Amino acid sequence: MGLGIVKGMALTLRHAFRPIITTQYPEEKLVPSKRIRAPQLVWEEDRCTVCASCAKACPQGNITIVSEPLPDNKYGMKHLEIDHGRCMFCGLCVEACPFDAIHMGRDYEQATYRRSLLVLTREEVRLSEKRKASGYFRPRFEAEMPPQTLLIYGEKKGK
Amino acid sequence: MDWLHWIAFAVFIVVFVLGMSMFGIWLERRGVARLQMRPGPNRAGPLGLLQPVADAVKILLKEDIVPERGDRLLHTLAPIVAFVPALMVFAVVPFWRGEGAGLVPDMNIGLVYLVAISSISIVGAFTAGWASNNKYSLMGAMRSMAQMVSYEVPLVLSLVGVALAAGSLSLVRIVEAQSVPFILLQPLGFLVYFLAALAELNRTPFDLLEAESEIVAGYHTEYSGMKFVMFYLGEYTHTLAAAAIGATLFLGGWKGPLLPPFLWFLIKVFALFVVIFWIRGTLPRLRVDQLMAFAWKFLLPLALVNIFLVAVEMSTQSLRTLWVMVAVNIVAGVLAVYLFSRLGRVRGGRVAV
Amino acid sequence: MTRPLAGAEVAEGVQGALPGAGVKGEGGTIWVEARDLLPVARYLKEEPGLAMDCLANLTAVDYLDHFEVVYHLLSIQHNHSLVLKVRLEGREGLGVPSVTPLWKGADLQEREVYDLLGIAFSGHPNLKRILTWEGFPGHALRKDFV
Amino acid sequence: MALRTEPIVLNMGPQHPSTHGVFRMRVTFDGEVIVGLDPVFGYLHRGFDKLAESRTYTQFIPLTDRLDYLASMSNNFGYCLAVERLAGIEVPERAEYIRVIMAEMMRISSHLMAIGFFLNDCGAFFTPLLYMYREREKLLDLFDMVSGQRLTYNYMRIGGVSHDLPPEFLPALRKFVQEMPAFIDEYDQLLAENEILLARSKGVGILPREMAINASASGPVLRASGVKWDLRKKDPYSVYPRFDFDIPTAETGDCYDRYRVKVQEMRQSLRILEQALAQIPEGPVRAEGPHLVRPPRGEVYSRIEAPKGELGFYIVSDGSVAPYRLHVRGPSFINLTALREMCLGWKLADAIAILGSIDIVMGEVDR
Repeated sequence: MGLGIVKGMALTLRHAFRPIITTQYPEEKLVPSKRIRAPQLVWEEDRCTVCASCAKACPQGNITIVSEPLPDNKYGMKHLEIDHGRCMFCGLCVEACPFDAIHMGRDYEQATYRRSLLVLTREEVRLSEKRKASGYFRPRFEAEMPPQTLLIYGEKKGK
Repeated sequence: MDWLHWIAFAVFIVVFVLGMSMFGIWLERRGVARLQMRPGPNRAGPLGLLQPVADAVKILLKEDIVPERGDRLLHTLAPIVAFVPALMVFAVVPFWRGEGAGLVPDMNIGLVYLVAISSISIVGAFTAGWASNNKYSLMGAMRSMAQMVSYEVPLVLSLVGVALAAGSLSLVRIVEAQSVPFILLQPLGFLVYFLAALAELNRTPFDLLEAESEIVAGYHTEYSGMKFVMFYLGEYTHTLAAAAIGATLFLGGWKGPLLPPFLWFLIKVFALFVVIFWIRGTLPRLRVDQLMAFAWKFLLPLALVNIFLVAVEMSTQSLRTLWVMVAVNIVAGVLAVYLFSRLGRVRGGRVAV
Repeated sequence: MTRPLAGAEVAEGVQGALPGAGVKGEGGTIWVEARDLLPVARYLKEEPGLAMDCLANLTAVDYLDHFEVVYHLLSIQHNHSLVLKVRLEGREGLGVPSVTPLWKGADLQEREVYDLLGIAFSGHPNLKRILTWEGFPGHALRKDFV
Repeated sequence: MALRTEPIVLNMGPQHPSTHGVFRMRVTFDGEVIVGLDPVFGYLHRGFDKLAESRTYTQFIPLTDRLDYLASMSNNFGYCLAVERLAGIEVPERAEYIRVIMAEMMRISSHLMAIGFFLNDCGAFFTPLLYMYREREKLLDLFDMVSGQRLTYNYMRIGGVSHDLPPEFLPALRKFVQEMPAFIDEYDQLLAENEILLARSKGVGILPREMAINASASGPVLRASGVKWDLRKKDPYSVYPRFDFDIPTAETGDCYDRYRVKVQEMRQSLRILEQALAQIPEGPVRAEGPHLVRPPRGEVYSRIEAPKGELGFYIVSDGSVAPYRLHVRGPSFINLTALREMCLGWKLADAIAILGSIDIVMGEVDR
């Protein structure tokens, strides 16, 4: 009668002697994928030609770009605003940009206390030491990112 | 002189039992976590030992909500009625060898007292469900009545077997009579006792009372704050009480070779406690009508067979030698379990609507 | 491979069985008049050669001047499929007989088309809004709905 | 004089521990027995069909991730396949293989969730679910490696896939495919002969064969009722004809059969993955073509075998960059048609078990 139950109990007992596989988040952290689409966009000023193809590609229309004519018939960026609150980080803008000027970010700890803080302007979105770019559609960044921790190899936390 | 002993021991019981149930909460949360390959609480205090204390403090700060059209008086009374019997059960349990081993360990109607006290908590659960004016709680209350009442019968009958074998109702006598722990002598009796106790505590696989996935939290859906702690702590104290009674009646209480008697008692209690949460970490839940069928069609006949076996052995001199009894009982137990599992169909089914 | 049936071929079969039914075959689709929908559908379901026992998908499209209710029928036995369409003129007071008596799978899908496009299915056991709340003004999927 | 009892009407949902999201059932009880059940939908309705009309074909792809958010690769696959059939775009070989690999990995991950939560509804206190989460975690790591996200992948594009597989993907997947059967055997040891699970699910919530077809159920629900119907075999798409696998079915169509069919389907998916890993060619992963797809006028109804059943996309195009009309045929939505007949006469606990065994995801039900 109870054979099935006994076999099940034996299995759970066997699990008690297996290593713990959960990661203690703040102390131990996993290294994310090299192509991580973190909730963060990064903008490279010197590559951007203000063509706004990223704004057109966005399904939500979160990127507002205003350009202004510069003296020697060049175009300069007057105003850039990316609303990270409405953005779903699908990466279509990164894919659509012809000059590889906008990238997905790497850092996933982006919580803020006010929704208005999520609307980032030009200064806050710039590529910098603190705000690195992820390897999504950018092989040059993908090369420099650390290898991902994979549970399939039993890795529990980043090396 | 007696008064002093009683007061001192009453305080000891309250402190010891509440301390042990807090430890039990921590042990269960880490134990079930270990079964699921996760560490369990490890933030509050070393190894998470202060987690139950942290929970208690948090819950005490929570607002104590009483449902608007619920019955305020009954809503407050219910947790008390559900919690206090769990402490009263420890009055008759002998903690260690010798004279002052418990509040009234040598009470000559120990078993009858145990059975009487343990059926009071049903009233608490039912009043809680009824007073909460919430459909889920009402469902929980109805189920609690049906379940606990129908599991009293096999529980009591399994204790009869023990009383027969020990020849006395007093727990101290029972422990002394166990030269061979009764679990070997009456495996069937222990099985019936253990399953009926699980149902009495409404632990998995019989945890219909607060079946999270069905009726949200059963009879204590509408409880928060201090009252909820009474239920939560009450549930663990009841589990410890059932483990303590099981250890005393079937595993030989404080009897044991090398270690001091009190330590043996603790080891046996927590051994049963570990089995209880090991079951909780594995098995799914039975349905209400299967639960009832299980009690009346499976546990009750087994309890009767057990009593019959013990009675026959006690009365006939030739079978008195212990090891023969142990062998006969184990074989008879396995046979009875196999026979009845073939006989009773637990599935139950669809009502034509 | 699920074989899509030719609309014209099936239309002849239907004409043969139900003379005078407003049926027209065109490419992989069979157009049916709203009033003959039930008899034609019953024929398609019960005819052994066709045995369309499963209504895979039911939806409707708003073409501004007229509406189209689209039924994708499927036969599990013969593994062939057919598209059945009903054309409804105008924009108000549109009605189509419900096919729930034939295919129970139409029940929720008809309620959804009623809710989002405002096409009433006469004979439906419980024609209520399904995806929007009861007091929702208008029908969301209509082209003129802002 | 019979005791006068009144039926009690209980609203289970939309906020209920085991209604798998915001699904509500107005259940009428006579004691514990269900005498009436009326499902209520719409709490997660986001208007997919309307959204599609104001987005280009490529912009709609990230939205399809949010349909059945536990199987977003299959949603991408179904949508991209429909648009490719409409626009007549040829997909390169390697992209076809990558898509099949992703779809089968998604099927295993979705079935693991389905069985885990079914056990949770039957009362097993999270243990089977957490064991199955461990395997799903390995799959999510692989999806994260390929697409950058763990749940909403937005990985497939019209004409192929967005990225090629990174070098360390295939060895990791091979290791997973070798280890997984042992874990599935472990689940069987824990659950297959568990007497309590048998008592709770054998013969409960039976969906007879005729009603299953008539209520146009699909996927494991249909196959558990004894209908051998799987679009990967009956109406093959992509490179499925090149793989040899079989379609598990069962007879009675009760909760236990639906659970068993899902377990065997996981084993078949592993077989497909093995063959796909052996045969995957080199080459481009995306067809040449404009970023802005503009299919000719016309309409298409294309369906794939998503983990939950037949996921269909009916797209009407008027030649512009955005679809004129797009209707998503969600398998979970249609599988709920027969819920009322399956639950009548059973008890409260069975209704939860039956709903768990049908395995619905509200994103796909309410669209």
